[in-house]
Amino acid sequence: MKKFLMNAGVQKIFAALLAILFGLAFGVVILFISSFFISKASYPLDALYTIVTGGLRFSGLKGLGIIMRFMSPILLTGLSVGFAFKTGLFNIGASGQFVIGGFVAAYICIKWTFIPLEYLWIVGILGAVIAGGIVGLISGLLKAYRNVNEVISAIMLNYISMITVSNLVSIIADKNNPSRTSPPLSRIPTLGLDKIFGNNTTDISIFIAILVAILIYIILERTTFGYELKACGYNRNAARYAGINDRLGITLSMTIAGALAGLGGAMVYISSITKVFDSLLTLAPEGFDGISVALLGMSNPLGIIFSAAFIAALKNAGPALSRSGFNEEVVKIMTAVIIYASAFSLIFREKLVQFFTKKGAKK
Amino acid sequence: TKKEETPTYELALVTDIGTIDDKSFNQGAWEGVKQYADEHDITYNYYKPTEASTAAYVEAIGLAVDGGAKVVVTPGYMFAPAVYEAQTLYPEVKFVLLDADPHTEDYATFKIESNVYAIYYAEEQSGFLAGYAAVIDGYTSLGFMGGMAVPAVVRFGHGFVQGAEVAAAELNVNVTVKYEYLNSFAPDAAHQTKAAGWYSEGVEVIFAAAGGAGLSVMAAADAATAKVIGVDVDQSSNSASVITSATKGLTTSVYAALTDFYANTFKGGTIVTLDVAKDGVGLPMATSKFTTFNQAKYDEVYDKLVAGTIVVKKDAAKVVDLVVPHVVVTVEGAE
Amino acid sequence: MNTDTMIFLIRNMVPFMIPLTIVALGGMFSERSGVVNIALEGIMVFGASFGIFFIYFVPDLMSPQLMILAAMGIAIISGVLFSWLHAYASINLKANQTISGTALNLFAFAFHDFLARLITKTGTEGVSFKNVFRIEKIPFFGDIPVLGDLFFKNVYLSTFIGLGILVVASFVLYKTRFGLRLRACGEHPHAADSVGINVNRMRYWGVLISGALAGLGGLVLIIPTTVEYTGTVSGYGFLALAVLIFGQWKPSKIFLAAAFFGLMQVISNSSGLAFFTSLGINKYFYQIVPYLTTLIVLTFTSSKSASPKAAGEPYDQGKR
Amino acid sequence: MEYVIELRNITKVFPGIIANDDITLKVKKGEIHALLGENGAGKSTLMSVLFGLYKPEKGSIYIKGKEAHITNPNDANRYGIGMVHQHFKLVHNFTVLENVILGVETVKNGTLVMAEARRKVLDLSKRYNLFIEPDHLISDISVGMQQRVEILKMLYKNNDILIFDEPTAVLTPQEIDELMKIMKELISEGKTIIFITHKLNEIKAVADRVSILRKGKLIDTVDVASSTKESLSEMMVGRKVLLEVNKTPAEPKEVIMEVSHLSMKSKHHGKDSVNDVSFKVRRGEILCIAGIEGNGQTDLVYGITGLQKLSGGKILYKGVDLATKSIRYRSLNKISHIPEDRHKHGLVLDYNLAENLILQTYFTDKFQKFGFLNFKNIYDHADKMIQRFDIRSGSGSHSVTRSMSGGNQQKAILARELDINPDLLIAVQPTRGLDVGAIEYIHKTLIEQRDAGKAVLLVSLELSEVMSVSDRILVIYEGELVGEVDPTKITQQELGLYMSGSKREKVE
Ligand SMILES: Nc1ncnc2c1ncn2[C@@H]1O[C@H](COP(=O)(O)OP(=O)(O)OP(=O)(O)O)[C@@H](O)[C@H]1O
Ligand SMILES: Nc1ncnc2c1ncn2[C@@H]1O[C@H](COP(=O)(O)OP(=O)(O)OP(=O)(O)O)[C@@H](O)[C@H]1O
Ligand SMILES: [Mg+2]
Ligand SMILES: [Mg+2]
Repeated sequence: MKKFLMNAGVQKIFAALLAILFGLAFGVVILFISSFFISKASYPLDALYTIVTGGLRFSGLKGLGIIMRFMSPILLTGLSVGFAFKTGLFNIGASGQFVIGGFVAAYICIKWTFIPLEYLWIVGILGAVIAGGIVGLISGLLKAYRNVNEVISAIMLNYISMITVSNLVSIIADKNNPSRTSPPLSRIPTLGLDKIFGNNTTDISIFIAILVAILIYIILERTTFGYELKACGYNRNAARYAGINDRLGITLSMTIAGALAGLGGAMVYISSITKVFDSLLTLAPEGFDGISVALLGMSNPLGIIFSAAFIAALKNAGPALSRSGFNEEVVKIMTAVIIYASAFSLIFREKLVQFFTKKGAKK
Repeated sequence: TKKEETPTYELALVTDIGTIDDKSFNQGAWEGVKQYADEHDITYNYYKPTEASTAAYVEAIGLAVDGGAKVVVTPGYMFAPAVYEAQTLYPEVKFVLLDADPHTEDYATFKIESNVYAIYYAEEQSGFLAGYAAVIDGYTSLGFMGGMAVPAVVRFGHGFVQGAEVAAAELNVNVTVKYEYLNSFAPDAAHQTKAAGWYSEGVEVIFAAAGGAGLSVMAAADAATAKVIGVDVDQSSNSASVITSATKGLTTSVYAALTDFYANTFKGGTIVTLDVAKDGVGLPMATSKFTTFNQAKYDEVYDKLVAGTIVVKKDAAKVVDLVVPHVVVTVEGAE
Repeated sequence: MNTDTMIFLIRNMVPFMIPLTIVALGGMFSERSGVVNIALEGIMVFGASFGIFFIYFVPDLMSPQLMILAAMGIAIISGVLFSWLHAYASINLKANQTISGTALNLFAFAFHDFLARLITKTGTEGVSFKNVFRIEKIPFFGDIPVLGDLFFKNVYLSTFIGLGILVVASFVLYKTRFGLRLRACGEHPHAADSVGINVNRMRYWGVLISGALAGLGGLVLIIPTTVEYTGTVSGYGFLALAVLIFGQWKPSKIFLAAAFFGLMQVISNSSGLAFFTSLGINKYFYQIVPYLTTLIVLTFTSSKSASPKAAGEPYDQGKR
Repeated sequence: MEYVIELRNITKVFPGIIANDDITLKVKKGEIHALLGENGAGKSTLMSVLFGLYKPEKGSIYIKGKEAHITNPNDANRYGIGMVHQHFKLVHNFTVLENVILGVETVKNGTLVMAEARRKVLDLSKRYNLFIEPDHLISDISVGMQQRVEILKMLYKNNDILIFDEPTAVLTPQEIDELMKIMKELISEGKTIIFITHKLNEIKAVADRVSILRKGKLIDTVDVASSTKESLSEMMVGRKVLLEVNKTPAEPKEVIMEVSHLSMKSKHHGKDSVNDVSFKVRRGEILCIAGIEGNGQTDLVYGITGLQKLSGGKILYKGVDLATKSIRYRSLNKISHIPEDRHKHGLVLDYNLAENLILQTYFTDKFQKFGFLNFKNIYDHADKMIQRFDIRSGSGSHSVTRSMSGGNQQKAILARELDINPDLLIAVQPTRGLDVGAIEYIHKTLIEQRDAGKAVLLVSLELSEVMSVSDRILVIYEGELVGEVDPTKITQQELGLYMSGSKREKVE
């Protein structure tokens, strides 16, 4: 038991769970206070129940299906941010990479009708990966060769990407409706999942995303390539000394991060979710959700799978909460508190270690 | 079980992109719901979809239905595919769809079930009245800032230009209109600067058909002591610079639809366009700040629209396709 | 380009430039003390919220200029309190500074909406206010030709306060004991520690000053540019971060960077002016101009980054 | 006898280790008291306790006979204690003056007043011959100068108990001499010095008494005059240590690397830091590049090892020009490099020991298959290396290298670089900051390499090392080779003349 608890991985999971508990507790406090202001509010604990189960409110598998489909894009942007973190970079540009990837995927699946429709979605996904990768590549090149802080280049590229897509929407817009995109002719297949989950938006994107997460985990932790990228991230000079091309490493890290976010874009824009580019000048929120997902998942690709599911469920619980008479913002506040509380994990783990070493010493 | 303790809401509104107080269709429709429900002591609530996608809209509708909604109000053309799905999914629930009628994602199939009441507004007439009034009132350098080239906003803009033309012809003056879509419905320093630029180059009044973004235009107008024309609802309370607002009867029409529902006369399966004849659009003359243009003038032109002596075109592809000899329209950016 | 256009550009830089300067200076204090603060955006939102709530709930109690001063005070205080959370996590808990920064950003957006809905009469997230704070003309100065038009007509108190903050910030950073110690903590905290400087306390000061300035900057950004606050500062916090990096963590350069960015923003939104339409350039390029030019300038100026060496690293006495 | 400092029964525990175990140390007024001990023996820790950086679990401190409560450097300062830390505590982008006044600034109406401080700094500088330029940035001055700035910081604060933690590890012989002079000067003014060093010569040269620490315990305090270097090192390590390097004359074989007309551009200024340098390295010899720090050695090595581009010239290694070849090419062709800066280049401090031990070989078949790392082999390999090179650390192959002591970090690098069985070993300052035991080991290893027919290119500032280990010496001065000498035929003094540029001859 002690050995189990002293394991770093186990401790991390405990720390994350503790953060979640803390966030939920804070949520109850907020609910409690606000119930004095809202005449029609139900009991805070009932509301909490709604929040926790809100994502799964539909009977059977339907709720699960809905969460799964909310989850895949933020799982991928989370991976994007987490992968960059692991290689010493902060990819705040997932938003721009996401929207460019999504746009290219949509463009391909609307316009490239010379490709058979049953394969077109695959081409769309590849296009998204490449396009998102190129946006990441720009940040990577600037960082590696011109020493431009990746945070600032990514912020700029977020805006450039958003404006670019907003201006390009008209080329894939529907003739009936100049501001709105046409629906993609080819979509990520559902392979019957829509029937299983009783929800016509559930498709295989979640499995693609989970596979990619596992792949990224393997790359980072098991391969020489991951070894090289992490070395560049931890100590660029030592990597160079070891004969690793550090500039290439940094460039590749950012490119892969961009490609992951770009793939996330495809998961949204060529799926049955049928989200349209509203051509408004707002940054894609999925990119910023990715930061939360990566942080809660402690940048571990496998952890990110679970944190993405959790954040997706919470997001989905927002509208449900408004049924309890409370502001749905409570859910967002709780998410913020959970992320904040995950900052305590270091202390928490230290205390745990201390506790057990002290106990051990006494024996 | 806990579920039973959760309150239910008989009337529901699902918001489109933007918030419930977007100074635009969400807010207008919501006020209709609220007014009716408060007056008749009926429970009501609104639901905000997690994102602007058909899937999320359908889900939010599902949530509303789950929460006991008998009538769901869905403002905005983005709801068309969602309501198309929901109308068969929830046949026992009534839908009030604003600015659209149900159709599939790809516009291939249009179908309205008996539980859906679809309302369009003749925004082009509202815009027309605003343009007409502004020019009669002596303004010759106008601006139009649309939130985004969505059908309703486009109709406002096209009507505005045509109204200016009719008035300009009447007075035999030349009028200029700067015309642009902001791609935003939210206030932002950028819009304020843009508007300030227009005002600095002589634009006297800007018709801001852009929801919350109009608030930034008002900020610019305040600073330049210039004027703004509001949109959708009476915006005179937002700023002294607002001379009038091109309204559409969101609140009243939703109120009316709910009244029908409780009187068992819900006009399911019909698509209406609320125009001047049906009191669906107009200018709030009581709060307008005109100098020359007056109630009599307003009634006169209003009657002409009702009678059909003036016809406002609403399906030009581009604003420059409208033939307006007295008005020079300069479009900025893509339409 | 005629003088009118020029005057327009310069005049309209101000609403961007002043808040960007103030907030970036805040970021400077934080990073110079060794704590990276990506929560600037959230703190702006938070500070603006309380400043605007104040204006919303107590209108007409005092003269407009007094009221705006009071609102600024409230924005500053709320910014300080909010940034305390960031300080606690990144200094006491030695947490990854991105974590609490991100959390604060998320929190601020949600919290504004939550609170606004709870306490405003309309029950909505938008809080409208009457902008009575503009000063038509400053006596005497307003009559100076050209300069008067540029800087002393239709101005806000915040412009002068912003410039004052710039001067004070440069002075504090370079000419005072506090500034010297603060900079030492951001460069080499162990060195500071070894001469008896309480690194954690200095870092607290750094973060709290950034909170004060970001809170103020949020309010200052909102007041002149809209008549209703909806709980967003449209990414200006992140742009301030960019200005900070662009300005090489130095007050004077931050001011220039903010001016550059402000000018680019104005140009970006002035595609409709006669001069710019006459150039016949597509609107798209105007839209991306602030971001693209920043990228290009950075490409050629970043080779020597002056970022505080220890910024972003929790201070660990035992680590050498 | 009155002691100015008494550390009584100090015990300081870190997780898993007792760094100081019931240590009692007494220092007389006006003496230079040396502290000697292996890497990790607890010297720095003990001094950090005295200076208020660490709080001991047990024990008390008496200053001038009275109990002192020192909980932070400010307290220490109040008791007149100053410390020059092993790793300098200087802010690189501050001026010398700013660094000196940091923490003890004079302020007037909230503004810094520098004029007075400047005057005092210049006075002190003159009095102790420190040659300080108050307005130079720390990043622009030499390591020796930085050292003097650290000393000035103490003098500025009127400290009369001065702690020097390994001040000489980074200094040139000339600078060391100067430092010794300064230390004596300080003593003559009645100040007291605690002096940590691994170099027995220095202890013999200046110290009055010496305390020896081993594994956290105080072994003894003895008079320097009555002890020999041998006895000291034996007390310190617990066994006899070979202080003289034992080696047979070299038998140079064929040329393995020929450097011709090599030039390097300086990173700091536009000029050449290495200018038209030519030399040959043969198998079976230890060739040493000697010189005072900052004369182009670093850039020369960067050029040869591929860390920086050449601005001219050729490096023929086994007949192939390395000028355009990658670093990977070099390591595949059996060139090893023990870098000067072990934290910057030598280690990925956040990787564990096992991962660091494969930094040059992770891509070989032994450690990967189809791009997948073979962890079993990696950890087996690490365990073997730990055994063979006696690398000590908290959790063996899983220790994060950041937490290892400098000496053991250095051993890890050495292990890694020797493991590839190099034909050419480039070793830059391989013994900097190591204890005598470790130095002995490294010197022995270098000679073994030579005797196995490998070539060794040694770059060192340490004159005694240069003289005792190398077979041939090239002296570098201002980027040029100014002399080639045979260590058996030259005195340290003469070598010093070459190094300072007073004597030069054409090389090849
Ligand atoms: N901050 C720390 N955290 C944990 N353990 C430490 C810390 N500092 C020192 N130690 C432990 O204390 C022991 C003594 O370290 P110390 O730095 O005093 O050695 P030293 O004698 O100065 O060695 P060196 O000659 O290498 O400088 C080390 O072996 C180490 O295990
Ligand atoms: N953060 C830390 N955590 C744990 N142990 C530490 C830490 N920092 C230092 N140590 C321990 O302190 C001891 C001495 O470390 P130190 O950094 O003084 O070595 P060093 O002085 O660089 O070595 P050298 O003097 O040989 O160059 C080591 O045994 C190391 O394990
Ligand atoms: Mg040491
Ligand atoms: Mg030490």
